[in-house]
Amino acid sequence: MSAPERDRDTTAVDRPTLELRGVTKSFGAVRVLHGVHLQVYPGKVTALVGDNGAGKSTLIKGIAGIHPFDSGEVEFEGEQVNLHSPRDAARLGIEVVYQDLALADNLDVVQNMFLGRERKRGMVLDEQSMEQAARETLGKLSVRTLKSVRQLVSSLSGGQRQTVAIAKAVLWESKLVILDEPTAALGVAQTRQVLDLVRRLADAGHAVVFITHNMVDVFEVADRVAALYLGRVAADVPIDQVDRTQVIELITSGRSGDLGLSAEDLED
Amino acid sequence: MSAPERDRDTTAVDRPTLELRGVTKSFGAVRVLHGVHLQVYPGKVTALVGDNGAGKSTLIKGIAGIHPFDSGEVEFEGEQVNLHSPRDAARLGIEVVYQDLALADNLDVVQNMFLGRERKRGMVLDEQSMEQAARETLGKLSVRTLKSVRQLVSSLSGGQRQTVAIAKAVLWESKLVILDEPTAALGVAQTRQVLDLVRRLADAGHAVVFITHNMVDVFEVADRVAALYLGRVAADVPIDQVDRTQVIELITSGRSGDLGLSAEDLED
Amino acid sequence: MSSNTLTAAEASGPQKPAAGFEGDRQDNTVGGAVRGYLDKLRGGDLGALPAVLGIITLGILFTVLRPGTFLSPINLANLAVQATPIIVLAMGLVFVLLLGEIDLSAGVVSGVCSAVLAQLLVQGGFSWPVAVLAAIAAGAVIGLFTGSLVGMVGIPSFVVTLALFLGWQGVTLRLIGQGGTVPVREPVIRALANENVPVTIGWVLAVLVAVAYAVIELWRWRAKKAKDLAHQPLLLVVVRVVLMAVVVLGVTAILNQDRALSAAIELAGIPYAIPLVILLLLVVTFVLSRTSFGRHMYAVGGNAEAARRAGINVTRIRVLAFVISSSLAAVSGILATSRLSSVTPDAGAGNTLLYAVGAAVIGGTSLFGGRGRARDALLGGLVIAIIANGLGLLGVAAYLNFVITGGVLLLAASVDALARRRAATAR
Amino acid sequence: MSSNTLTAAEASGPQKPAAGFEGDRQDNTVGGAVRGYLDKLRGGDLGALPAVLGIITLGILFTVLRPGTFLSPINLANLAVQATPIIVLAMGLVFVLLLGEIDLSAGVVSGVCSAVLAQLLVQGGFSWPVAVLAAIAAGAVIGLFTGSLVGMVGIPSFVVTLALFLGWQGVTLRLIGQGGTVPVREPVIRALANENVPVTIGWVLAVLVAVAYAVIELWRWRAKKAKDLAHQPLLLVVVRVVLMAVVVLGVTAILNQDRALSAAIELAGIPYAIPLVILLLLVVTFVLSRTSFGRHMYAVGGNAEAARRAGINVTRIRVLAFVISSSLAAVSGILATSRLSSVTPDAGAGNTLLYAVGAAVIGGTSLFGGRGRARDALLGGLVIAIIANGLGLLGVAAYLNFVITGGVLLLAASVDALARRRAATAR
Amino acid sequence: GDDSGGGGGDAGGGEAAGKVGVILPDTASSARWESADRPLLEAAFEEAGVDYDIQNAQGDAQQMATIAEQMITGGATVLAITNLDSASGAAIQRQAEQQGVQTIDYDRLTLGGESDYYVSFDNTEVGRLQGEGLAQCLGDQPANIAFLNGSPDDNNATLFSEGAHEVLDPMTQYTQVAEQAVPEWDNQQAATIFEQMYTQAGGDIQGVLAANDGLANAVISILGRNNVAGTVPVTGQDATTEGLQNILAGNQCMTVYKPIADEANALADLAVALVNGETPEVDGEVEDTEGGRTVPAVLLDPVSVFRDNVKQVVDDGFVEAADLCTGEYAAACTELGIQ
Ligand SMILES: Nc1ncnc2c1ncn2[C@@H]1O[C@H](COP(=O)(O)OP(=O)(O)OP(=O)(O)O)[C@@H](O)[C@H]1O
Ligand SMILES: Nc1ncnc2c1ncn2[C@@H]1O[C@H](COP(=O)(O)OP(=O)(O)OP(=O)(O)O)[C@@H](O)[C@H]1O
Ligand SMILES: [Mg+2]
Ligand SMILES: [Mg+2]
Repeated sequence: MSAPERDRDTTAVDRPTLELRGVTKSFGAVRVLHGVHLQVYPGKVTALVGDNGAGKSTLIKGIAGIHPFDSGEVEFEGEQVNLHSPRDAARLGIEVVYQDLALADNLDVVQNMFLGRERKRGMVLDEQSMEQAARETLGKLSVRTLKSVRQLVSSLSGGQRQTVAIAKAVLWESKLVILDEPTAALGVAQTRQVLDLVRRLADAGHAVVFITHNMVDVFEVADRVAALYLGRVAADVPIDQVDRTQVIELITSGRSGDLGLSAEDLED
Repeated sequence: MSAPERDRDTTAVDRPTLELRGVTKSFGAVRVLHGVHLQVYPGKVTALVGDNGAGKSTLIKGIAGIHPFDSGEVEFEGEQVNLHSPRDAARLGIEVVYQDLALADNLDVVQNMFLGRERKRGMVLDEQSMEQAARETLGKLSVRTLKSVRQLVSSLSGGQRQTVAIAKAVLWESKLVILDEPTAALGVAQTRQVLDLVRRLADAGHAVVFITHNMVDVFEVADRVAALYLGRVAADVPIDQVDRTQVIELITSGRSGDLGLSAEDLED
Repeated sequence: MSSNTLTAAEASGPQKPAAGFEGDRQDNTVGGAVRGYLDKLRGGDLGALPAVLGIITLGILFTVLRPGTFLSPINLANLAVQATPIIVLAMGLVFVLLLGEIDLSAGVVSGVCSAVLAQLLVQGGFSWPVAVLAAIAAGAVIGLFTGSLVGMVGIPSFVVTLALFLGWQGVTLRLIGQGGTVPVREPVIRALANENVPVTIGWVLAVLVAVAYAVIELWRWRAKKAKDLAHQPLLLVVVRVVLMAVVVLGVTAILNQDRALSAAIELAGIPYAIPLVILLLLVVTFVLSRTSFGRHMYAVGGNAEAARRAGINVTRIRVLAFVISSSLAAVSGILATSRLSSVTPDAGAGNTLLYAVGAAVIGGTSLFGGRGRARDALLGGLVIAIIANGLGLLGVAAYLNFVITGGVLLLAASVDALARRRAATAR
Repeated sequence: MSSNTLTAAEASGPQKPAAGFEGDRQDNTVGGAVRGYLDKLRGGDLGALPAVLGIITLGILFTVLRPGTFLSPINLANLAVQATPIIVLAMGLVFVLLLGEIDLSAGVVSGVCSAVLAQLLVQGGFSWPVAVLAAIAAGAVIGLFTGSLVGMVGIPSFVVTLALFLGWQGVTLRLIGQGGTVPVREPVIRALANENVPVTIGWVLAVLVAVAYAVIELWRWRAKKAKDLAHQPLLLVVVRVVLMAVVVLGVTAILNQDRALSAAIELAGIPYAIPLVILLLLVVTFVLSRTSFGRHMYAVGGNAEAARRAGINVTRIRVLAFVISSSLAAVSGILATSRLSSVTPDAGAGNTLLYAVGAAVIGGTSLFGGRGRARDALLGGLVIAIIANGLGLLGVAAYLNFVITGGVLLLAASVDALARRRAATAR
Repeated sequence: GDDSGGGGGDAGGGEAAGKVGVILPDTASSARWESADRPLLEAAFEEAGVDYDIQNAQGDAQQMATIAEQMITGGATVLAITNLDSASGAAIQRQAEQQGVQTIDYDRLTLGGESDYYVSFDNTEVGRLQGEGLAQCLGDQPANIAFLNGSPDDNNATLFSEGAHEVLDPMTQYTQVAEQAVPEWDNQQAATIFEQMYTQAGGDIQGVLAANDGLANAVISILGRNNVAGTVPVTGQDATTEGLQNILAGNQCMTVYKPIADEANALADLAVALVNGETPEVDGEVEDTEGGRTVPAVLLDPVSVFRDNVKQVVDDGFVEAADLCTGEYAAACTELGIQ
């Protein structure tokens, strides 16, 4: 609402909401992230792209505090922060839709959407208010086939689960919203809704990180694009400085023209 | 190999590999499939499309014997068959890549790929031969970031898991290969490989069912398209009789021009 | 919290608004409600049905075998009191099982707490409220210890509680002394399982419960109807209210009869333990189904990682589950002590724990976490107690007693399993 | 089966072939191998390390407390024999635990089978091979029954085996019945736990084992090197072979000493039970790691639905797991019988089962299924046996014995938990 | 282990004649309860033609309370219990008294209870006999002795041990080198415990006071492994077939035989008299120190059994010669005139 005009400016005017400096992460002997630098700006959609296994999900799980980074610095709104648990991230105002969703199968849609942040009246859960809010939010995401918001999520279709996870994340007015391949399982109409939603979130001033393998989506919705190649950032640039072919080259080989990683970057 | 030319003929010349007649399925009170008719031909790629929650996955899980249909007939290669367990399906030569993948997290990539059909020498597992075959097949699917085929699948990225599931299914020369949104989590190059693979499978005479929400993929790879709308088949036609807009209309509203379901079809 | 959400306008899309959810628009007629229940059953959600069926089957069986005695008021009163320690223990275990954990030490913890109670009363000469509070506090502290080892250190609960199962047995042995027993003659403690609520007070309580239930149910119905949310038909609500009144007043009527076997004495009224258990049942049900703590328990049990990612303090939930479980074990120990008026060094050892876990599972609680309710403990505990009660009336040889108990348990469990199975594969 | 796969050509794409898998191209130097092992540890795959650490810690503890006796040959021989019944029982349980199931009845099943053995020998007058086979067959049939209830009827294994825990106790009681115990004086059965392999034969066996191990290892190394597959450096293989030889021959040397406490008699040699356990260990290890049956067990335990979809007969696997578990329980029962030369009605009841499950878990087997090996039973069983053995040497009061056993068990488990935890969060 | 499961007569009716309820304690501490007491009592009640109901609490005091309630509900007018501990027994007896049911303590006195009669062997006396027996087998030589007591939570085990200590503690020629209680009377654990005692003592143990024949057998099997069985005297209790065989083979020094038939018959006589409304005659009485009362009692004497009076046990019909004199024991039986 606050930014009805879409400004795809080439330089970052604002202070980044999130800045990563040289973060690394290994699992046992497997080095997944090698010193990643990344900046995410308020009011902008940053598309995070990269090949399968490039480390995108690992990166955002680090930001979310699911598994802390091994080294490197994280700044949130200019202040250095420690992200050691999802609660740290939630406290700062980071909301994430995970690729592997993480819904509690034994709970219903409403219960999952408000998990950890239930509405209460006194001590008692305010089921009615939560049910209504859930139904509204889901309705806006074009889920027409969901029979009931009191269905267990274990009985949902792949796309329906995905939608619930997205709805859960956008319910909260978080400063930074990260979506890991949110449209992967979605139908045509639902994908449209999610792309619109992402745009609207950014326009309302939120910082958005959007992971996808779909180049059409990237060029439709993103303001900036960050390409990850084998756990290193090959480029982190405004969208209008690159075209589709370049992005694909960055993804598959880590280089495109003068953009990207040099051979010695890959040593370490 | 046997069919190097891609023949997108409008009429079905062959006997269908699989024919469903009026199959239905409910979960408790929820009616998911309402009398589905579907034909799948050898040497053809049938794209199965439909909105989220339309019943696509339920349909193919019925075919795979995961949860048997409530009523209706299933013919495989002209003979009526009962599909009561995945073993029934496997015995007939039906191989499925599930949307929810179903890999055993505590096993490694090779072990998962050969699960249920291990290669043996005498009584003893022939690990070396399996390892080599797995590495070959995976290599062809452009998984460049997989560190080791002896990695547990629990440590794989979303796309890597997807690739393992696909590789597992194509290892066997099955008459009917069904892929439920196989490219959802895949990168650009990997998606390319899978589409090529699907085409090659059909050209080698296999019947292929390919579920996707991506219209570009549908029109690139499919010979026929079947659209599911609220658990009913809105259309089951050769690809050249429809265009993109029509398919999207069929998905979202069950009708497009004279194709699709009438209002009374939807009563029941 | 509502200020924290996107407003409807912010989140709304350009396209047409809400659609679907036809399942939530429920059929408000009686037929619709009945159909809804049948659908739920067919969908595999059997709820309390298998345990209730088990209770009814066993009840009929024993009534046929011992027509004069099984359904006599005195036997029903006995049965109720016999069941209380196991029900309370199982109720505590539900919390632990909900998380997919196990507490093998719950039985012996109830023993340790009884020993604490007994020693404070007998050696320490404390008054009963002090001793009871101390026993429950001991339970809570023990639970805190167990929970910390499981939740913070991360040792599998099976191993922790196996170790503690042995350890606490030693402690009870030390407190009571080898081969000894501590008699507990404190009248209030003894009264719990051995005395009855005076007949008039019993009636007053029963009427109060029935009325309160009616008021709450009708009030809820009105509120829902006013907000135009899904609600049951009034007739069904009324039927439920009447049924509840009949059960409560009926049980009261039976227990308020004079059930003394010799004419010389009088023995009537509801045993004190029963209102205690009902109170616990209500509290636990409330906590599990209507508070966010309860919600978080289910979430952790269903998918601990999802719960963690949702910002739930999973460790805290784990620790609290053990604290509650052990505190209720202490209460169970107090009830058991009251029944025997004494504490022995092997209190709570043996099969106590297995029976309690069995009760919870037969009631419908899953050992894999995420599914369970307070009433599971009640119903399952009754099944187990009926088996012992009925076999006691039959009087068979020891080996047959083992075999029959096992067989009946198996039967009860297979009714359950087959019912669920049928439901799962049914159309 | 290979004819069933797409040929390489069919499956190959237009683009460049295989890449990646650099992790499989292993460092073939000694340093590389050591680094690889450390990486594995850091990655959280601790394998047998915690249990081994536990054994070493306990060993040092008790050696310090009882310097003269704990490490004496006679005590080591005692320890080995004391551990055998629990190790074998735990080995069977590994199969059940691998599937995420539990068998509470395994202990009493070992009791029933001992009773069968005893009655056939004593009342029936059968020869020992017949009796032993019948006892094991009884175990298998019992397992078939349990497995069918779990796998086919679908009752949760906890409830089934709880019911059977009671039921079989009754059966043992009935079988043993009059007289209370059945003495088993059959010399061969008695010899199992009480006699030793003649010293020379012991040496021959030990040398054979060491040589066989060396041959197999070197042969494998050569085969792998020839095929250019990942292989360890020769030096490491040689080190392993030498180490194995030292352990096998060392243990043999200790046990072949005369360990009699009185000078008048001679007592030397490896107790017969030890080669039996080692044989079982090898067989179970082979089945679990090198056959498709074993592979399927892991798959069902890891993700039963995935296994089902892969065409594995999940029911069959479940049933077989219980059959194997109960058969091994029978063997364990025979070993226990041999030790006492008699069978009592409460054989296998009490804490037997909990100790065996504890052994498997401490060894590294997961209660949630999908993780476990035969050697877990061996190592965990040794931990449990060392505790009892060491405490027996200390001779403390009964209550302290309980407390210390619990405490040591807890300690052993926390070493394990903390190590895993550190590994999980380490970089 | 007798399968006459019905509990005699038609228990369901609970008709006016009255009925005897007997609750036995367990199946683990000793085999006698199910294999001797139950059939003996059944036979006696059958013969007297009274209704009866005999059950076993399986070592669980809660269960004993439940059974007692069920028996009273089922119409029992006389209740005999072998308590698992005095306090829980007292609770049962109080409840019975409230309902006008007469109670008998069988084998164990319920201290602070309400029992009307007491029938028993003297448990401390059992311990004394064991102590004396061990001393007799050891003689006056200095010796190291070890105690293997019964379950630490079993009051009888405590009494046995007290009795034994009463005799052995003053005998200065003996050094008591080890003493352990065996949880749940578990024979396997007993074997391990003794094995470790023996190892710790460096094999320097010349006598073992084992609380019953099961524990004794565990001790003997360990001594056998060390090839010293027969040279170290071991005591026992219950005169089980196994124990007697061990005595015949010379591996066990003695056992304490409690002629259970006498005890059971005494109980049956008492109970039958009470059911029929007669006042039974008893010859003795015991002091209940805790309850400050005197209980009329039938007291029976336990008997020490050494190799030379094994025959007495067989002659009493307590064990069958056919069971005892199998294979290797036949010779000893012949020698001792057992048939
Ligand atoms: N727990 C783990 N242990 C070992 N390796 C891991 C673990 N988790 C991830 N990896 C490895 O880290 C790499 C990056 O994984 P990640 O999930 O971040 O990829 P991604 O960029 O999200 O890929 P995708 O597009 O397929 O989702 C992969 O090669 C994966 O195998
Ligand atoms: N076990 C179940 N119980 C109840 N309803 C179910 C169950 N499984 C599926 N459904 C419902 O059936 C409908 C069809 O689900 P299905 O998974 O077949 O959809 P789909 O076409 O594959 O959708 P998507 O594109 O999102 O994968 C959904 O509305 C879903 O909620
Ligand atoms: Mg990812
Ligand atoms: Mg789907």
